[in-house]
Amino acid sequence: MNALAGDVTRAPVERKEFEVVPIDATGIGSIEKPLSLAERLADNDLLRKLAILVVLAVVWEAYARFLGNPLLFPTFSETIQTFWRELTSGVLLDRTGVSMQVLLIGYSLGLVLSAVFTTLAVSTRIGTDLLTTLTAMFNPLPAIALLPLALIWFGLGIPSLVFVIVHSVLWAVSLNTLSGFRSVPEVLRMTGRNYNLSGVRFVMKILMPAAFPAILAGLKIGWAFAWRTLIAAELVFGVSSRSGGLGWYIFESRAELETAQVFAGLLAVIVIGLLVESVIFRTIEARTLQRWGMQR
Amino acid sequence: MNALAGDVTRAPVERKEFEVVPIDATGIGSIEKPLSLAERLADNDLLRKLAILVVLAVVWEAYARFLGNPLLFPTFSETIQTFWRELTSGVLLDRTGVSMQVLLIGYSLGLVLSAVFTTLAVSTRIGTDLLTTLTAMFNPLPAIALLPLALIWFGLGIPSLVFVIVHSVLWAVSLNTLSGFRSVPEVLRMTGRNYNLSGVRFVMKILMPAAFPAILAGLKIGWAFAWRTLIAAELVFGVSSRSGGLGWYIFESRAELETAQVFAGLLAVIVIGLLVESVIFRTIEARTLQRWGMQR
Amino acid sequence: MANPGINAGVGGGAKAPSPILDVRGATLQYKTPKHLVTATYKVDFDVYQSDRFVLLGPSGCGKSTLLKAVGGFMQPVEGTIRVRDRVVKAPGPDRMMVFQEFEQLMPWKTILQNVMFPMQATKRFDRGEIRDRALAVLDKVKLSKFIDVYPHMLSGGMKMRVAIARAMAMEPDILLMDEPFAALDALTRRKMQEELLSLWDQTRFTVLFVTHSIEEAIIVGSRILVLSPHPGRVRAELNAERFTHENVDMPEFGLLMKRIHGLLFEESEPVPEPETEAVA
Amino acid sequence: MANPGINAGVGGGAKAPSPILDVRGATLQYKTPKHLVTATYKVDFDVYQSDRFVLLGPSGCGKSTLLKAVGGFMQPVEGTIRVRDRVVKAPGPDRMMVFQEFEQLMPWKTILQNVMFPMQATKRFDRGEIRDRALAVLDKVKLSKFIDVYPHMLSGGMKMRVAIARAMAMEPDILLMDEPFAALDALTRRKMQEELLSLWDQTRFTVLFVTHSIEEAIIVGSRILVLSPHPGRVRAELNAERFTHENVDMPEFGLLMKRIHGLLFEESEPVPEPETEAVA
Amino acid sequence: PTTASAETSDLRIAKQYGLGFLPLMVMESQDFLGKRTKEAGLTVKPQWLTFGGPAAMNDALLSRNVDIVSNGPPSFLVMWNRTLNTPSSVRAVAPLSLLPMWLMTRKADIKSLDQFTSQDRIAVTAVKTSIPSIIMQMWAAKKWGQKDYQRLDPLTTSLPHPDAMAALLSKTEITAHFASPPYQYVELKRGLHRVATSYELMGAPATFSVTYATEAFAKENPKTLTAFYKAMEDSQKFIKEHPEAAADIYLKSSKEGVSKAEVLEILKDKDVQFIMRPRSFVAYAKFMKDVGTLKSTPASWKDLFFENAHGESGD
Ligand SMILES: Nc1ncnc2c1ncn2[C@@H]1O[C@H](COP(=O)(O)OP(=O)(O)OP(=O)(O)O)[C@@H](O)[C@H]1O
Ligand SMILES: Nc1ncnc2c1ncn2[C@@H]1O[C@H](COP(=O)(O)OP(=O)(O)OP(=O)(O)O)[C@@H](O)[C@H]1O
Ligand SMILES: [Mg+2]
Ligand SMILES: [Mg+2]
Repeated sequence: MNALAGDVTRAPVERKEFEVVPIDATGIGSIEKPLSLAERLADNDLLRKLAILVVLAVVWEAYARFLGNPLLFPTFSETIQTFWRELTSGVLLDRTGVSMQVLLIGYSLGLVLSAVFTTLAVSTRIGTDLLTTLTAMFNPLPAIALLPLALIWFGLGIPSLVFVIVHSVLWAVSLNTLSGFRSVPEVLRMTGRNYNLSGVRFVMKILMPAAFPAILAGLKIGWAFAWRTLIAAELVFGVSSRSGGLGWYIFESRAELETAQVFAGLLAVIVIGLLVESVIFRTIEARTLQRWGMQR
Repeated sequence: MNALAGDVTRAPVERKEFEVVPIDATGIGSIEKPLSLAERLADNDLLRKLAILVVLAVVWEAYARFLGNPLLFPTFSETIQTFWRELTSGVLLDRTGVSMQVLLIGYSLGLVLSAVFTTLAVSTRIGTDLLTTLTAMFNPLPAIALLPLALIWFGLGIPSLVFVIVHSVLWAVSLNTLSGFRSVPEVLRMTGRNYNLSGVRFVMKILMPAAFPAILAGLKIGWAFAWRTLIAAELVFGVSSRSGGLGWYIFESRAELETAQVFAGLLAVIVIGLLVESVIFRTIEARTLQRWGMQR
Repeated sequence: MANPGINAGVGGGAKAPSPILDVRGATLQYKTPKHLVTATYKVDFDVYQSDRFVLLGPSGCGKSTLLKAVGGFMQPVEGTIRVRDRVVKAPGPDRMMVFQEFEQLMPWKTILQNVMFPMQATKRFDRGEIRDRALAVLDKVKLSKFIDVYPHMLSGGMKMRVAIARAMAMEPDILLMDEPFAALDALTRRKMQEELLSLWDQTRFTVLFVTHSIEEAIIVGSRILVLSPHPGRVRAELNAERFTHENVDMPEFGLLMKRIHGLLFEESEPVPEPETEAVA
Repeated sequence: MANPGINAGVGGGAKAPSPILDVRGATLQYKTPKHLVTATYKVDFDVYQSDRFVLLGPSGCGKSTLLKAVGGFMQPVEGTIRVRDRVVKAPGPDRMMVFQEFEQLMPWKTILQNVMFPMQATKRFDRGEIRDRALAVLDKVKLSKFIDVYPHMLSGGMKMRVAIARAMAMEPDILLMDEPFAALDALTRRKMQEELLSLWDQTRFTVLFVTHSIEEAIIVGSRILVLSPHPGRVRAELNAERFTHENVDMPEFGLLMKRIHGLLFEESEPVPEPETEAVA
Repeated sequence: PTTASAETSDLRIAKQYGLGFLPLMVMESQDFLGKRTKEAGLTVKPQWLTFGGPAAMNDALLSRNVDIVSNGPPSFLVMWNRTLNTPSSVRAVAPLSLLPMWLMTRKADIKSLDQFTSQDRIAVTAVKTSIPSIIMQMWAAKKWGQKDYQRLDPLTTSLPHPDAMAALLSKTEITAHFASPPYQYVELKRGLHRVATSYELMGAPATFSVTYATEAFAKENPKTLTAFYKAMEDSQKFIKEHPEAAADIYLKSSKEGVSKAEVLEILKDKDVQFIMRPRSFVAYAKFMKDVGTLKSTPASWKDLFFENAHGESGD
């Protein structure tokens, strides 16, 4: 049947039996293949990502020069120069500070609400229905849909922005969390219930850590959408002049056709995104998922 | 030590041994506890969700009446009337049709790209780095950041809208898919590699189905954000004559202070969201995750 | 009641104290979208204080399912399950479970934390005492060197030892064990069996033990419920109090093994075809 | 080479044909962020055509790790692993693995699809033939009634039988089995062992079999590699060709069992403390 | 892809919402452009695009996705100044309208702009960059000195006109709205009162919206541009002569919660003019240069316009 299968007529090879004392295994910790320099460099996460960033920057510069339309698409070097100028002049830091503050409030509030919602959702069936229905309804709604309610409830300014950010974070995180919760192994669930855990404690002590890979993915998406929403919302919702954040900075620069400033603002968004991803989320991953063997 | 632990001095209760012929077990399939009517009603998914929707509608109506400010927040009944009028006049259907078309193209393209990206990402380490870096960079970027490139590459109109939607879908879905891939059990991975699966085939035949819960969550989020982006983007990219989609309809109605029409437009978004969730995604879930025991 | 033959058997020990666990005509089913799978059918048995009660039966006969029902994770579609005269409605730490699957350990907790967790969660022990208890029980299963390691770094057998240590540390009223030693190597398995028996000697807790090894059933159990193949029904209930590791070579031990083997696998009487599956 | 004592032993069968699998001084390590865990240390052994080679050792001694390395999933930090004189670099269907974990089944495929999958994926068999082969092998493991069911609806033991059926259907050059029968009940286990032996009788494939049951090692194996406790090192290599189920009651069988037990658990000679862990 | 002899057959014109863009609506519906281009011996198929805001329109112009756009003078001036001496330099073709914007409030006691306190919020379409913002800055600079031109900025808040009107009428924290037609008329009807008009604050009537194109386009399509200029004259004349028809055209493409009578009333307002004469461009430019938004000012308003318009008496 199988070309490589053994010769049917032949018995296994005859060999003598033997017994030995297991060899000495002290100091075995030192056995490690040394890595070449190239391997060690390639092993460095930061270095590899930096290389990617450099390549992207070069592509940007080259393409922008080829286009030669700085009002529409400035070069990387021009953007960096502007970025640096605006950074050192303090403008960019100020604006980013304002945005970050709003963002953090909205993000944390969104997470808290999402925790409450998903806890309700896994505890009762009506909770599940409620969450899936609300998510399906509100998730596709753009921020302007909330404008009237925001105006009535919170007026203008930061509370309204926070409200919109909560809207953008809540559903994305809840959706991921719920789907994570639902794929927690049955045995682990049963273990938790065996210890009389239920309701909030069950969620906190069993479901949350067990579903952490999905939750973390949700947190990342939520974070990204909080940014997007904030920048869009600053335009829709009234910034009262001085208090504008990065979104307003970008809008203003656009209105003044300071395209390099627009891109400097976007660069700020990107830089923060990269920092958050490679510092905060990476650290969380290394401390949790990778340590627990829940992620390769 | 333990109050309920056995009496140390007492031996187990003595009992006689016995053997019996196992009782006849033919026709055991019929043993089923009959459900009460209430239980059966509560068991109906659609019915429960409908009940939730009715409650939400009542709350909306009551709150809007209490506010008495139809310019800002119309009642549910007024919205429904407008919705019906606009639906029967064909306007809403037309507009929705335009939006859906763009949406579907963008969404599918986003999924295809995301599949390509994540396949590359799991196949090579540089691919992983590239995807995580790009995601961290582009995910928080609002659509206006892409405007110049979209205009240069695709001009005005549908291709640009598609481009922006791809941007909104791609990163969210990729992020979820990648995190799903990474938490596929090691044994399953090894099984696949044992069968000489690698590259695309490995992703298609092992990782995709194994990570399906996370992927599905990503698809849902991607869908929602495609909607949000489309509605925002229609304003940015303008429309030629009367060809606008739902986003433009909402904008127009807003400019004309037809608040009820704005809400009718939003209602259309909600209705489609609910339909997609409870028909398409629900069916997919029932056919896959629930059948495979990968979700409760 | 449903099966007079069984009642006759149980009635033998006249004026016995009331049982801790009373399973009466329990039919357990899984509802799947397409099928209705009956795992056990009208099973009766009683477990008394300090019993080492073994559920023995071939693969797929519903042992795990029965254990889950006692644990409170499933409700019988017919019949009742009572613990100390109260109908079982939900899981609780008075019935600690050790599952067959390795996933029962929490990957995000170290071995020590895993063992400490149920004690902390249920608050059944003093805060100060918990760590020492956990260390002691981990020492018993020979994992003292691995207390700060995460489960994914252990071999399969070691994971199972952690799960057993965790349940033992809780000193539950009834310990429910689902083939806990199946993944252990011969020596560790024997050690664990002895450990269980010696722990039992100290506190005489009640244990409901699932296994498919006849030898293990006889060594560990004081009373053995033999189940028929799928769907699981009562085939016999036997005493095995006398046998431990020391008398594995006694002729009676061999005889009992042979008898159980016969009960399990030789269809001496014409039994109606048991594998009837209803397609819903 | 690293250990002259072992070379002397292997050298015994002079002018033997070249081995299919040649493991030489294999040291296998896990790198964790904090620890460097050595699973096996300088292990040598050869597997020849048609061997039923058993890796036997206590829990955590590195049996699974060694099997993974042969499977091509890990590279030794020291030493080499060769299959048919080619250094093992990657996994392949010439070395089919059956793992210890239930998760190896694909939850999204029915039992039949699971068994058919590797045959389809590797294109080692004709399209038309695949289904029949799968049905035949499923019949052998007594799962014909469950072919259209999804894995999550099976009991643990049944899942394992599916995994075994799947690997057997592929007729690989070397079958790598990691405690495949550990979760099976006594009868099924025996049946599976017999099945394996009878299949071997038909095609004389080569199998590398991990177990911690001495009895199973002797019954299944033609040659047994006994490993020391953690980290796994070679303790002995023994012949067991003569023994099958039929002669379990022979005195020689019992003697061999006793001998292996001694090798495994009695530290007759003063062996240096083996549990040295290096903290990186 | 056109040469001087073969001008583009695909003219893409971008318009916006609002009464200020009425001439373009009329031009589209009466096909004045088609008639004028045919006269010039061209076959032009105009393509009308609508945008939600000015920035996107500028981007579309820069990327050559539209040929002629319409915007407020400040947006145009920024564009003109930033593209000066570049391949994409722009100039204005023709003004569209001369409209006053009104500062409306629901606070009965406020009679002038300086009576707003820090408790008040004035809604403008875009803080700092929109026409009303700049007008208020100009007024503040005149009243309190150039240094203090931003004194009123903290009171402003950006909200699109419809939302601002809804907010104002709903008695939220918005107490005033610098509205454009027709919103201001609706608000007047709803009992709000006018604090000031843009004309008063600026000291002169000012152009509300203007069309512009790139010099490159003008060079390649001189006849088309002239035809467009003439079509604009036609449209403005049509509005003057047939206000009823113009009102119908307006209502067909946009309702904005007003009736035909109301539109007619607006069209008859003496402040509302659809004329080819550019007004207050230099004043805008000077102020914007003073506050640093522009880097240079035009020597004359004619620097801002293509030759077609140079016959007017602008300022
Ligand atoms: N979740 C489930 N859904 C549907 N059927 C199930 C499910 N779990 C188990 N079954 C079925 O119930 C029956 C009994 O399963 P159970 O796991 O209780 O067997 P077991 O006696 O524990 O077997 P083993 O010794 O192999 O673990 C089997 O026929 C199995 O197919
Ligand atoms: N992924 C891992 N990371 C770190 N250490 C590991 C990992 N897997 C196993 N080990 C360690 O390697 C050693 C050998 O493990 P292995 O799984 O090979 O043992 P085994 O002989 O198969 O045991 P068992 O019979 O219990 O399955 C153990 O000390 C274990 O702690
Ligand atoms: Mg079981
Ligand atoms: Mg192992």
